[in-house]
This record gives sequence, C-alpha cells and structure tokens, in this order.
Amino acid sequence: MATTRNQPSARRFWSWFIPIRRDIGSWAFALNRITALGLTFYLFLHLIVLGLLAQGPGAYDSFLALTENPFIKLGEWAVVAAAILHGLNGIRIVLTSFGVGVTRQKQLFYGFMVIAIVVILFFTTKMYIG
Amino acid sequence: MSEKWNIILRIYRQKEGEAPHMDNFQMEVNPDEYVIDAVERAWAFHDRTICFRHACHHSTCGACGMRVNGVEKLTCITLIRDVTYDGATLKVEPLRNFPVVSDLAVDMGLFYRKMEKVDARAVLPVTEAEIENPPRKWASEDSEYIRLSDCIECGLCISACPIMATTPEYLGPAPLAAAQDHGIHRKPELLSIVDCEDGVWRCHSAFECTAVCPSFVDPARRIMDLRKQVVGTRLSKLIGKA
Amino acid sequence: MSKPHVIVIGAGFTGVATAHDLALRGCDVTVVERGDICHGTSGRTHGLLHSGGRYAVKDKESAVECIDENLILRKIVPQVIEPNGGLFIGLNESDLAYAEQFIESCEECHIPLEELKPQDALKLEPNINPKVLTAFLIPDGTFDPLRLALAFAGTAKHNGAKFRTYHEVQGFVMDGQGNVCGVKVLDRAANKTEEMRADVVVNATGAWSGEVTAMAGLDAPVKPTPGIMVAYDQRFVQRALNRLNVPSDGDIILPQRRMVVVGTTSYDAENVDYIPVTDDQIKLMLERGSELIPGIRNSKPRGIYMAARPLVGGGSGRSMARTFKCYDHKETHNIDGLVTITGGKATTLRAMAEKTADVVCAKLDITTPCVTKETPLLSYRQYYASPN
Amino acid sequence: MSRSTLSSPVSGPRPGENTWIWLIKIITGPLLVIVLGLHFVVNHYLGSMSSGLMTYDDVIRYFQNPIIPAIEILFLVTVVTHSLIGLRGIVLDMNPTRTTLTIITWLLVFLGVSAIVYGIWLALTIASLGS
Repeated sequence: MATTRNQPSARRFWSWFIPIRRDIGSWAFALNRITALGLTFYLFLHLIVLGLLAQGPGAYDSFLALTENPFIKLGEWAVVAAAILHGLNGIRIVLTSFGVGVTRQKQLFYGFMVIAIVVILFFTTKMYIG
Repeated sequence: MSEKWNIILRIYRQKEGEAPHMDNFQMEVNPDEYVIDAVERAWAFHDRTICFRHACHHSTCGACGMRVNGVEKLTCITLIRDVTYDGATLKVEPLRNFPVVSDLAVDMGLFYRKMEKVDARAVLPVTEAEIENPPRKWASEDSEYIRLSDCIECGLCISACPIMATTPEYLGPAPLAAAQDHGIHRKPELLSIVDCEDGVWRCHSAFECTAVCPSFVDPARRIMDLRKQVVGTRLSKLIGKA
Repeated sequence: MSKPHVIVIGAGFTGVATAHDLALRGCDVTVVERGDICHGTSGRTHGLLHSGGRYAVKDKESAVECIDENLILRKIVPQVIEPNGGLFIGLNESDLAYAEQFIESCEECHIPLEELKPQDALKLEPNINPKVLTAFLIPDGTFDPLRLALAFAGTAKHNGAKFRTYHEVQGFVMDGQGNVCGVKVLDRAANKTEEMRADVVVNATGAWSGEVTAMAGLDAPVKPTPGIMVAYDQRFVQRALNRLNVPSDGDIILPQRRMVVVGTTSYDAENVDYIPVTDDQIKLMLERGSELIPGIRNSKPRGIYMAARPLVGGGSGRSMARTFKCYDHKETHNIDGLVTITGGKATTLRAMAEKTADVVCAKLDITTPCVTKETPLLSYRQYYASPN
Repeated sequence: MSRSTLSSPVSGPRPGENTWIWLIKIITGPLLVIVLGLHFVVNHYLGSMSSGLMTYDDVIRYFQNPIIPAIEILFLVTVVTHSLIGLRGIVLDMNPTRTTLTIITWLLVFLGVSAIVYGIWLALTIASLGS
C-alpha cells in the first residue's frame, strides 16, 4: 500500500552534487566526485594529445602553442586545481578509513582545503605570472 | 514562563494514489515544546487524517524520525526553539530512502530486516567498551549490568546517507555499525555479509550518518573500523594460505 | 472448520499481547490500529518492569500481578529488558516509618526484598542522594516500550495474525439482533472506508476504550489518568530508583539506554487525544527527581511527555486501583460479540491478554489453554520480517 | 526503476566490490599524490618555455635517462587503475543491473589495458627517438 516515492533510486544521482543543508562531509564527497570525473576525462585527453609526440616535433610544438590560448590555459588550471583538491581529499579518506583522525574528519578536511588553496595559488602565479 | 510563538507547520501530505503536496497549519506553539508535540496537535485539532509514527517521546524507541527543515531529526527530542523562530515556518517531511506509507509515516521494514540480518545487539553489558575513548565513566565499572544498546533503529542515518539514496540493496550505516559492534572476530559469518558491493566498500566517507545520529553510535567511525577489520581478516587469510 | 476470526482494536500493549495469545490458541486475528504500534499510552510509559513494590502496601492485587508478570517477561522477552533490579530508598523520617509496612506487604505479595545499609546502597549506586537512610533491593527492571510491543506483535504475526495499521475504527457493524459482528474502518493511508466482519471484536484501546464503546452505545468505566514523565540526558543509575513512601508524584527514576526518566504525576483528564504538558509539573519532576538523584539538576531534559493511564473503577488519581478489568458486553449490556479490556499496568500486558483470550475463547468455545507463560517471544524485528 | 521495497527480503551479498578492489584504489591514491607531485614539478620547472612546459626537444632529452620512462609508465599504470576503479564505483552508485555492471567492468578493463599499452608504446618510442 506504500507508494514507491521517496525510495532509493539512482535516477536522482544529481542530488550528490547539491548537498544543500548537508554536512561538510557531503561537500567533500561532491567535490571529490566532480574532480574525479574531470581528472579522468583529462587523463584520456592527455594521453591522446601526447600521441602527437610520436608524429614528430611539428605537430607537438604547434599544439603546444595552443596552451597560450586563455581558455586552454584556464582548462589546465582547472585540472591542476582538481588534482590538488582530489588528492588531498583522498588523503583525508585514506586516513579516516584507517581510523586516523576519524573523530576530527571535519578539521582534517578544512586543514587540507587550506593547504589546497595555498598550493593552487602558488601554481596559478607560476602559470600566469611565473 | 511558557512563551508563545505563532508558526506555520508545513507538513508533507500524501495518500495512496494521490500526488504528494504540502499542507500548512497556522499554530500557536510553546518554543520549549518538541516538534512531535506540534505534529500531534496538528493531528488532534486540525486534521485527523495526518498519519505519523511516534511512540516513546524520549528517544528510546526510534519511531519519530522525520526531516525537519530538510535535516533528519528525532522529532521527540528536537525543541521547536532550535529549529524555527516566531512567525516562521517549520517544514516537516518523512525520512528519505524509505517507502512512504502515508504523509509522515514511512515503512522501515527493509531496514529492520537488514538489522536482523547482521543480528544487531538489542541489549549489551553496560561496561562494554564505549566508542569514545576514554570510554564514558559508568556509575559502577565492574558491574555486569545490562542496558539497551545505543542504536534505537530510528533510520535517520539511512535517510541522510547519500549512498543509501542510490540503491535499496546497500546495507546502510546502522546495520554496518551493528556489525562492527559485534566485531568480525566474534562473529566471522558477518565477513561475507559486509565485505561486498552492498557493504563497507560503498561508503564514500560523507560522515552524514554520524552528523544526524541522535544516539552516540557514530556509525561512520564504526564503518571505518569495520573496514580495518575486514582488510585485516582478508590479509591474514591470504597470508595464512600463502 | 475455518478458524474463528477475531478483530482486536488497538495495537498497544494489551492489543498486541491479546493478538499473540489468540493466535497461539488457533484464532485468525486481525489487529486494527489507527496509528502504528504503541501509538497511544503504551509508547509513552516510563518503561518500569514493575516488581509490584510500589503498590504492595495499598494495592496488593495489582502488586501480586506485577511480580508474577515481571518474572515471566524476563524469561519470555529478555532482549527488550534492562533486568538490573530496583532500589527503594528512604531519605527522611516519614520514609523510615513507611519501611515497616513496606517490608510486611512485600513479603505478603511474595516480592523478594533485601534491606541494604546506606553505605552499601551508595556503593551500588554512587549517584543517589548521599543522605540515604535506608534502602531495599527489589526485582524492578526497565524495558523499551515499542520493542516490548513489537516482540508480541512480531510473534503474533509469525503465528498468522494480521496487522492493519493506520486503520481507524469509526463504528461497529451490528447484526439484526443488536450484536456486534464487525467494525467499520477508515484506512487513513488511502482515505478509503471498509467493513470487516468478525466473530468477536476485542476493544483494547486503553484510555480510549470509553470512546470506542460509545460507538456501540455503551460506556466503559475507564478514567483516563495522565501522568507526566521527563527524560534526562545522563544515565545516573543502573537500577530503577523508587522513593520509599506512599505512592506520590515524582518518586520514580528509571534508567533507559543513556538516559534516566523521572515520573510521574496522576490527575484526571477529559480530552485524551492531546494532553498538554504543564510547566509546574515539569518543575515538580525536577524538584522531586533531584531529591532522589541530586545530579539531575545539572543534566538536560531529553523529552518531556504525558501519557494517560486507563484506570478502571471508582475514585480518582492515586486512590484508584491499578488492576485491570475485562468486560464481556454480552453479560454487562446483553450485546454479544464485543469484549472490552482496560486498566492494568504495562508489566501485566501478558496477564491481561490471557484473561481476555480466556473470555474470547469461552465465547467461541475454544478449549486450547493459554501457553504464553512459557512461550519465548521472537525477536521484535520479526514484526518487520514477514510483510503483512 | 525503483520498485517498492515493502516486501523485498534482504538480498544476498552482491560480489561487485571486495577488499582487493578497494585496497588497490587506496594504495594507488597516495602513490599518485607523490608521482603526480613529481610530474607537476617536472612540467612546470624543467621545460624551456616561459611557462615551464616542455617543448618537443625537451621531452626527447628528458626521456633519454631510462629511469624517466619507467617512472612515467608507473605513473600511467597507477593513474589509470585508480581512476577506472573510482569510475566503476560511481557506476555502482547508479545501481546498474548485473549484466550492465559486467559489461561496464569489462569495458573499463579494456579501456585501461589499451591505455596502458598505448602509453608504454608511446614512452618507448619517445625514448628511442633520442638515440
């Protein structure tokens, strides 16, 4: 007699990415998932692009010129940022999974995010001003 | 001393075969009352068709879990003062990830069946090691007293867990925490139940369950500990074989 | 010959226990409840597995019922009980004066009792009032209200009983001769009404039994007598704590999970559907409770609630007997097919069910005896194991 | 797709995940942080371009020392394993049917293996270009 509304269903997977009124852990989970998808996409793009190396200097170096294009550069910045965020959050998950700091997982997350921002700023200056 | 607030109690309504909608009830409440009292008064004086589940009114039975303003709460110990203010609305919806029987009442049958599958302990010795360390100081340490376990099977963690929202097959925080409470070494048959696709490996460390747990169970931490137990058991089995 | 069909109205302690007993005696039982299990008074008890000590002096009949049932429940449903015993403590002269009568009455009701010297009591329970003058160990205990009911309901369901929750009885179906042969029910989850036929209808609605019998034009002498209970967020004691005096307000403190529950008061009420909690009663609980356990003053309330006891018979409040009554309305009002059971304590739910089932079986000339005394109940989760 | 769980019994343990898959993901994770850190440094410091990126010749020269292709291949294997196991975890959260899961698992394995083979071939060819 109960309806099937409100039940677990994978159709509402976008709810992972909008953890409003949820705890910091869910934001970390959403952040981790978005960065993971981005990085995996970049990984295979990166492999294909490096294939140009095999076709000799002309193809590769001309592609390199593209990195001056602001959009591509921004894309690369996003990849760097995503890698740092995902990496540090991953460390938090590894630590808590083995019981280290599991009672202070929030502080761990905030701490890692501060480090992430510092490192990202460093790379940003390196990429844009350096 | 009893202050009076005028609030709008906004309740999720749904009868079988009808589309769900929200009903508003203008109510005068005492802010030091609990949310369940407001819901019960809405039933008693405003609309007798409101269905909701409640029993003990002091967080020992686990029947009155609902989402209050979007966050899972035990409505019997949630003061109205803590979740709204004078002249505002108080939105009450059923828990997520459970089939809705009607309005605020959900069917927690599958969740209880999962607790039964891991044979969750209903009563345990008072001096059993507490999750916190140093363990809470009980009145008399060396006693052999028995108390009801911390987990009151209220389902808040099931509603809050993002992974529970993906599949009904996932065991969920409370059953996994109950498995950890047993310990794989004490109950080896739990290994195959928790070391699987619907067990400890689906948890993605959102820690939502611990954020909403009203009864000191800290399921997230227990899941992490359970993972260590499973990895330890699997490795020792592997090394044992090698 | 198909099994006789019995409808039980109300899924509180009495209703689920009666369903369990009748299912064991070969009846086809349907429990009809407007809310869910323990929706009424049963849920909002403080959870005292009564040893009868509190009523030994003034209400021996219900005291004996309590101690017998206390020992049975510990055997048949241990997984919902904190069996840590109880303590009666005397704090002033009038308490000491009461001790004499208390010992005699307990022995008379065969309630096991052991007097403790104050320092021994303080050793067992360090958080009680240090000014304790005398103390008695007694076999009290506490239970989880919902799970006690679910254990009975789960076992009943396992033995074939069906549960229709969120079904509200709106009237009786009468046959030609003015006898009850069914109930008119509103399925509140689907907003549909239906009629259910039965050989016997049992009215086990406790404090609401007056309202239900009124639907058949009768009145049941039940007097809803509410009492307040306040739960605090620390487990100060392992045992149930009682004040050694004539039963009065705020003289019971019970441990439950990581809390203590302070109870209770006793006064008359008209509207049973909603009984407001009043500030003066909350203060009274804090005051009286901190006499027994001073530590309560610096703990926080975690749930304050009111529950209406279904007391039967004359008088009011404290003076009323705590025993239970079972009426076969064939004898009382010459209306066949309706039996009302009300009164009693939470602890005596099995005995109330046995008596009701005896009356129902007599009407249906079923001879199988009651076996609930020695039938262990299944896990309370069994109620959810087999869907309806 | 979500049927009512009103009467559904608790299903048997489904074998889609186990300790080893998780352990590999958890071990490759921190390993990646180290190797990726190295990779960032190399990409943004040793290159001759102003942004530090490496031109074609930089790459060839960089690959002469045989340890470099070894590190790059190790990096490739870890990152592909880690990301595809993670991706499979996300697919699991879509509650796939058994057949969908098996198909996707084999697809991911195929994708992973071909990426690794391609990467190794690429690294070796670049290393050989130099000589």
